[in-house]
Amino acid sequence: MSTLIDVAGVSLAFGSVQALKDVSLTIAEGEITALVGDNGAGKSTLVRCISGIHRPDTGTIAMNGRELHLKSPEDAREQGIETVHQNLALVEDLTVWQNLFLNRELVHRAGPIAVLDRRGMRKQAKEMVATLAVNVPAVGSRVRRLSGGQRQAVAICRAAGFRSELVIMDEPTAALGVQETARVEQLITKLRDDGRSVLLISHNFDQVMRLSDQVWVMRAGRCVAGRRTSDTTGEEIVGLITGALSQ
Amino acid sequence: MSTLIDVAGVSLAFGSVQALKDVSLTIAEGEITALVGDNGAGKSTLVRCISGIHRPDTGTIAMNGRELHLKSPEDAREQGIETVHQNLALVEDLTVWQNLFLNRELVHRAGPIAVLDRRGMRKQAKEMVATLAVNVPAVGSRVRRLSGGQRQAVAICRAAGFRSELVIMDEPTAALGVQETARVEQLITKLRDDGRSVLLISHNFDQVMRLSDQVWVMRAGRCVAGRRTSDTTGEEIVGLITGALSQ
Amino acid sequence: ACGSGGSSSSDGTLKVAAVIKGLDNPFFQSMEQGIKDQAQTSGTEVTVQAANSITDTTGQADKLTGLAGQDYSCYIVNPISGTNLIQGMAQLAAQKKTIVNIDSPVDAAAAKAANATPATYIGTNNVSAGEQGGRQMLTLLPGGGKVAAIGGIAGDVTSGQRIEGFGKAITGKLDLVQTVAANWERQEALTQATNIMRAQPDLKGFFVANDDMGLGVARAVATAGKAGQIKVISVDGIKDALTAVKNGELDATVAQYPYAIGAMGMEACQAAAKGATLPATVEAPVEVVTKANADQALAATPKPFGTYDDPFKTLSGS
Amino acid sequence: MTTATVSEHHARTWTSQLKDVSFWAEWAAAVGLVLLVIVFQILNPAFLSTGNIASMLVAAAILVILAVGQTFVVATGGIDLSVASMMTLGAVAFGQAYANGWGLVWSCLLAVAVGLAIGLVNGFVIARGKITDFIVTLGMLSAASGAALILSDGKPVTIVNTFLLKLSTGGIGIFGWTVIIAAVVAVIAHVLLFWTRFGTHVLATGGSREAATATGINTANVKIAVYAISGLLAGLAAILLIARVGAAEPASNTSFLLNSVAAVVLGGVSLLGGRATITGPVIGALLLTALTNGLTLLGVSQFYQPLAVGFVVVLAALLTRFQK
Amino acid sequence: MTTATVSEHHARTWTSQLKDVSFWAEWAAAVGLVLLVIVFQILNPAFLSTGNIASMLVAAAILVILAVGQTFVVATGGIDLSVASMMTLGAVAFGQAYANGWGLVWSCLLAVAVGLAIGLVNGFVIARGKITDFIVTLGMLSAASGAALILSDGKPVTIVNTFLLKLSTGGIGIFGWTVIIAAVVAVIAHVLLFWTRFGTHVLATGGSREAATATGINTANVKIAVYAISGLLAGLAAILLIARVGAAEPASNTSFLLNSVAAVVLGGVSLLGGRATITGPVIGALLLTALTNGLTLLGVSQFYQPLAVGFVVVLAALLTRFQK
Ligand SMILES: Nc1ncnc2c1ncn2[C@@H]1O[C@H](COP(=O)(O)OP(=O)(O)OP(=O)(O)O)[C@@H](O)[C@H]1O
Ligand SMILES: Nc1ncnc2c1ncn2[C@@H]1O[C@H](COP(=O)(O)OP(=O)(O)OP(=O)(O)O)[C@@H](O)[C@H]1O
Ligand SMILES: O[C@@H]1[C@H](O)[C@H](O)CO[C@H]1O
Ligand SMILES: [Mg+2]
Ligand SMILES: [Mg+2]
Repeated sequence: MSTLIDVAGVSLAFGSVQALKDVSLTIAEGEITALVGDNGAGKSTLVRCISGIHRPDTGTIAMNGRELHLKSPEDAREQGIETVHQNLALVEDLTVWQNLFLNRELVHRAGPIAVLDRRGMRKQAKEMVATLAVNVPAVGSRVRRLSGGQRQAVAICRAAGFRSELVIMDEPTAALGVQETARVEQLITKLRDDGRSVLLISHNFDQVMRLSDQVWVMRAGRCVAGRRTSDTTGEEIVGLITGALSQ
Repeated sequence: MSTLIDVAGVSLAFGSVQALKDVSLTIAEGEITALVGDNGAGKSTLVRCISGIHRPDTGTIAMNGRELHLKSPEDAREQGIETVHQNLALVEDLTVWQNLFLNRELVHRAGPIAVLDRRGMRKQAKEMVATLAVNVPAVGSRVRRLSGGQRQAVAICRAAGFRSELVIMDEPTAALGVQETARVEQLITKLRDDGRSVLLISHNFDQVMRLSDQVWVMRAGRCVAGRRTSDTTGEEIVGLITGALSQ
Repeated sequence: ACGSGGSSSSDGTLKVAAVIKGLDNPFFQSMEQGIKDQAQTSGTEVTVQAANSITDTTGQADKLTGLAGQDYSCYIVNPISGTNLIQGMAQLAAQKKTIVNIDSPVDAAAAKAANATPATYIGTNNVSAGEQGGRQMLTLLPGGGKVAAIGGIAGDVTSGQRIEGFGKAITGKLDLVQTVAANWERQEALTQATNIMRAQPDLKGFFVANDDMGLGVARAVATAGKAGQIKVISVDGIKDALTAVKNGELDATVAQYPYAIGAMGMEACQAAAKGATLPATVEAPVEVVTKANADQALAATPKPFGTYDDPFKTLSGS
Repeated sequence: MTTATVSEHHARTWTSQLKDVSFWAEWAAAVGLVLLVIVFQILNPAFLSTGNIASMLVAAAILVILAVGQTFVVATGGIDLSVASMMTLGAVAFGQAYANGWGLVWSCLLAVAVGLAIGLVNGFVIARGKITDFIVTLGMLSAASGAALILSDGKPVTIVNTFLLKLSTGGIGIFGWTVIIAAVVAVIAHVLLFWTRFGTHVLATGGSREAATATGINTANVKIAVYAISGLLAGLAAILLIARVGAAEPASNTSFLLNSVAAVVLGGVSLLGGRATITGPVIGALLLTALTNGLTLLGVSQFYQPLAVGFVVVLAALLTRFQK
Repeated sequence: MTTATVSEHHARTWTSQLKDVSFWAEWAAAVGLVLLVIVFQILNPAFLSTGNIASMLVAAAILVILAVGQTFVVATGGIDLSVASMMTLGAVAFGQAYANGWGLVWSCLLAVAVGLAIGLVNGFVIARGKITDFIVTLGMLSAASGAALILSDGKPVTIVNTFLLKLSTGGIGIFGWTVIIAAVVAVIAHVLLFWTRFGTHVLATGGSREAATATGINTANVKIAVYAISGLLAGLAAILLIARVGAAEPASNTSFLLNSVAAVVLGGVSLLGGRATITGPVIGALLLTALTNGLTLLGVSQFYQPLAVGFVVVLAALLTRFQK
């Protein structure tokens, strides 16, 4: 497997909080890579670096061997990186379909004029949501009115729904019910089967062990270990996370 | 065990969405009661009714046999009901200690004048947080700067930290790491041991089966079944949630 | 009271500070022009400051207090209200500086209480300006009828006095059916005049508290197709209004001469510096300009076209 | 059957819409306007005469245009306190150009260009300098009026031009040309807001700047664009103002500022951003204009007018109280 | 050792504070004021004469009091557009009472009571009627000025009272009595905001009304209370205004409105609510006052002053740009 993303020596501080300390890890093409660690270990911060929200203080992030200089999330999306953020990043006052197609809107084009294809977007949105959610929310209703899990489903649909090379999911199933979790896990496997890469952040070890090909462990801002999933056990991972074991 | 909370025939609609349909269930004193169900089943809505945020359209909620007429969350807190909401309900711009003591502030009193005991609150807050979180956030830092799990820990501390009869936790461990989850589970058990009652909403069946004494199942706004945990299995619960099995 | 502290600055030139009303009305530009032109004739150094708007009472007070600490020997003040500059004036009086009050009078009782009575007051009598407008309206509407008045900001004293004078002059002969406030704004006056013409289809005339608004009203009348049928008279005598009178868009304007007022204010300072005793009150000239004398007025503007009594000419010896 | 699908089904039926409170909230300004019209019409039958309707519409045209610009800004969670001063400066620039023989077309273009330029400056300072909208546009309010005073030397310029005269007096039926211009602006704005990607991005920026940024929307550019729109429309409004009063003046026009924001809020647009309509603010502007017109028509004393205006504004807002 | 504990440790050391951008943001208004003072002092040495300092402080006193009231409102995410009109109405009520022989004490109490009453009405309509703050206080701005006009019949009442005269001219050293009153108000407000439960609840309400409600805080009452405070302080400011201008007038005092909000925002208080200081707005008010004073002192032409004010306001805000 060739390396898709290569994070090398990334550090980032917020004021006096050093959230990332010299983090290096790789994401292989066509694999599911898991990232685990305690609360506050720096996982989401690393995700935000890869998806263009934060810029590292030092260190580099390369994709397919070429160094990325992500100045904004727009850059990351253009490179084919889609993200489901932990805080969801949905616009509460927009409808489900508007959120799904945000900055990816379908348009009818007539010369220089591009008019939104509202009907087309509604229709596609309905199909996308139906594959994931059990209690399907109306795609015309505002996100503000959805339950915790319904929102999560919308965010996942958005990230998976578009042709992208890497899909990052920051605790995608945290708010999901059994059935929905199963569907998302299916979706993640399907993404890999389609040849796309997935970076999965999860506190659920069963899930990590079941789905992932590679696991990276973070502790207090550092990436302290990496294992092939097939070569490790849940216990070892827990030991690495807590620091009871070391590299 | 005597009944602490008795929810009888509660219905609630948001515009044309019927979120709760004739829900009846009980919470016994000194027990851990679990509430499970798919995303959008109505669990959080029911919690918001019991904690005084929503008022049911019809039906009653009684505590110790006396009907409650909760007009606001303040009423609920006065009755001894503390809640960890799914959306956390922390004030991002306030510090950790301010959030912990919100509307429960410690004061130095001098006649009619009551001045905040900032130092006392800081000190106690530090102790409270240390019991739950692994990467302890500074109690003086604003909640805005905390990671997902750190926030969750703060919210749980707040609900558990004060003398209350019923602690409601809406998916308390969803964002938590392994160690933190273990600590919260300990805390929940300890609450029961102290004779307090807990209402636990969770999508984690292992957790539910391990901790709870009684399980209620919701589906599409209805409470479709109730079981003593000792008399049921994870498979039965899943069947009830999906509707494969019925009451 | 004072008027004796006419000390000059070290190098011998007289230094004068003036605080006048608003910025956004040409009326005050003429006033400033008068002050400056007169200062130039005798090499007087002058600073002119103005409030941000015609309602900025405290802002104007701040400007006077800002200037009060400096070494000017004479202060020309045109207060927005009767009392808003009292505090600064008290400061000046305590330093024995000369205060010359122009255009709008300082409230006499308040000035006395603060021990800061100005050396002289030069300005138009707004009630009488209104009366002159009223008399002119009577000659335009000999057959009687309904008229309406459009004022500045509701509650503004100058505007109130003009309308009061107008009302006095027409009582018993014309019917003043409505008074509205148009904030000294041309657009607002236009809108309100349009509304009034709807409410009073048989209206015969408008009296407007200043020219800027008067031009808006004249436009409303023209747009409604009632030019000539409804008479419009306003107050001030700014250049555009004089032109409008000449062209028949405006029927008359009661012209005051801010230029003369400003110039006389400066003369008063110069006279005081020479140790002269100033007269307590000097009434500034007011002339009714109609089509008949519009050319004359235009030719002379910003100076008055008629002759007027200027007691300071002799006092300052210029 | 899930609860949510039920909702979508319902949304289609007309009767259930009437029962939905949020339906009323969206149309609160319209309901308020209708009530106001009924009351005034009962008290004075001249209110709904075609003549009076025509003049109310003309009087509202400038406010409508400013309110539309303000709507875009407010939809992003901003506020443009400089609308009125941009209009003033645009008007003064027109006046100077016209007086210097630039001719009508170039003078008009200059007015619009000046508005646009100032709007761009506002947007640029806000978006790139990361300074609160309120402060930047408050500063610009002051700076633009200062510039207008300097440019005009504080004096009005009378503009005599037959084309502008026709613009302000002619029209089709009861609709004056300026009214038609305002209507066209409103329609274009509506299409822009609801039928283009840009419009969606405006609402997303206002709804959650963080979320919009995370989906790759360049929210800084969106901010700059909405202030540019507001400036451009203020420049257009300047031309209408000159046509209306026949002069270019450095007047402060403060009432236009407060009224433009009031029209937007009465129109049900949230000052927090993220939710907006164009019809709402347009109706809000009509409501405010009808209010002054009606009160004067009824001969309400000048001292009682502000009291009545305050009262009606709050009452009309009461109708929007069901809005989330 | 966890990252977070490191941060807390750092917060104690002075040098690291100086490196922290948010430290500078909190003190931006102060830095702006110091820079302004230095520039003016270089250009005109009379600027820092004790006489001029004293008169600047006196000129700032009313604005400081209004800005403190506005701060409480803004801290809850609201805005009080009626501060200036409440002050006007309070002043007019004072004038009428005094003219009718109520005597000084009762007239003062009336002014404060009127402000308090209107503030309560604002708060009540906003909190219970669930109407946007902006619209309610905009309506009140209009209604209160109307009431002031009606009550006074549009005429100012000259108040000649030696006590008030002393209040406005006397003092201790370079601190006039009104300055001392404003300082006392600011200190009390600071204690209220940071050392009482009420203050915490104000910030919580502004930070997240939902979260505050969930912890049982009665946010409606908090809203009512902050508007009451703003009204009460406007009533107090009315007395100072009368002392300053020597009369009770129905003037609109609009500049106080915009300046009070500007002082608050320059002071680093977020208009979104939830974060506030008292020192910030106080320094903001001083900055705005020093600005006009300095420009006048330098003899900057009246036409250039608004331009300069706009410029400096934006520049000062630039200093707060690091604030989150
Ligand atoms: N914007 C910020 N400002 C200051 N500190 C921050 C900021 N964002 C994150 N941090 C801090 O950085 C550290 C890492 O946070 P991060 O959100 O990356 O953790 P995480 O591994 O995703 O944890 P969780 O599992 O709880 O989501 C935490 O201590 C957090 O408080
Ligand atoms: N304020 C609201 N307005 C409209 N609909 C709402 C509102 N709150 C909840 N709903 C709807 O009510 C239903 C139940 O929502 P609720 O949040 O109670 O689900 P839940 O069981 O907690 O789900 P989850 O496990 O995803 O948190 C959902 O369909 C949701 O869309
Ligand atoms: O006398 C002046 C002018 O009439 C001006 O138009 C308004 O203010 C008054 O003081
Ligand atoms: Mg995280
Ligand atoms: Mg839920």
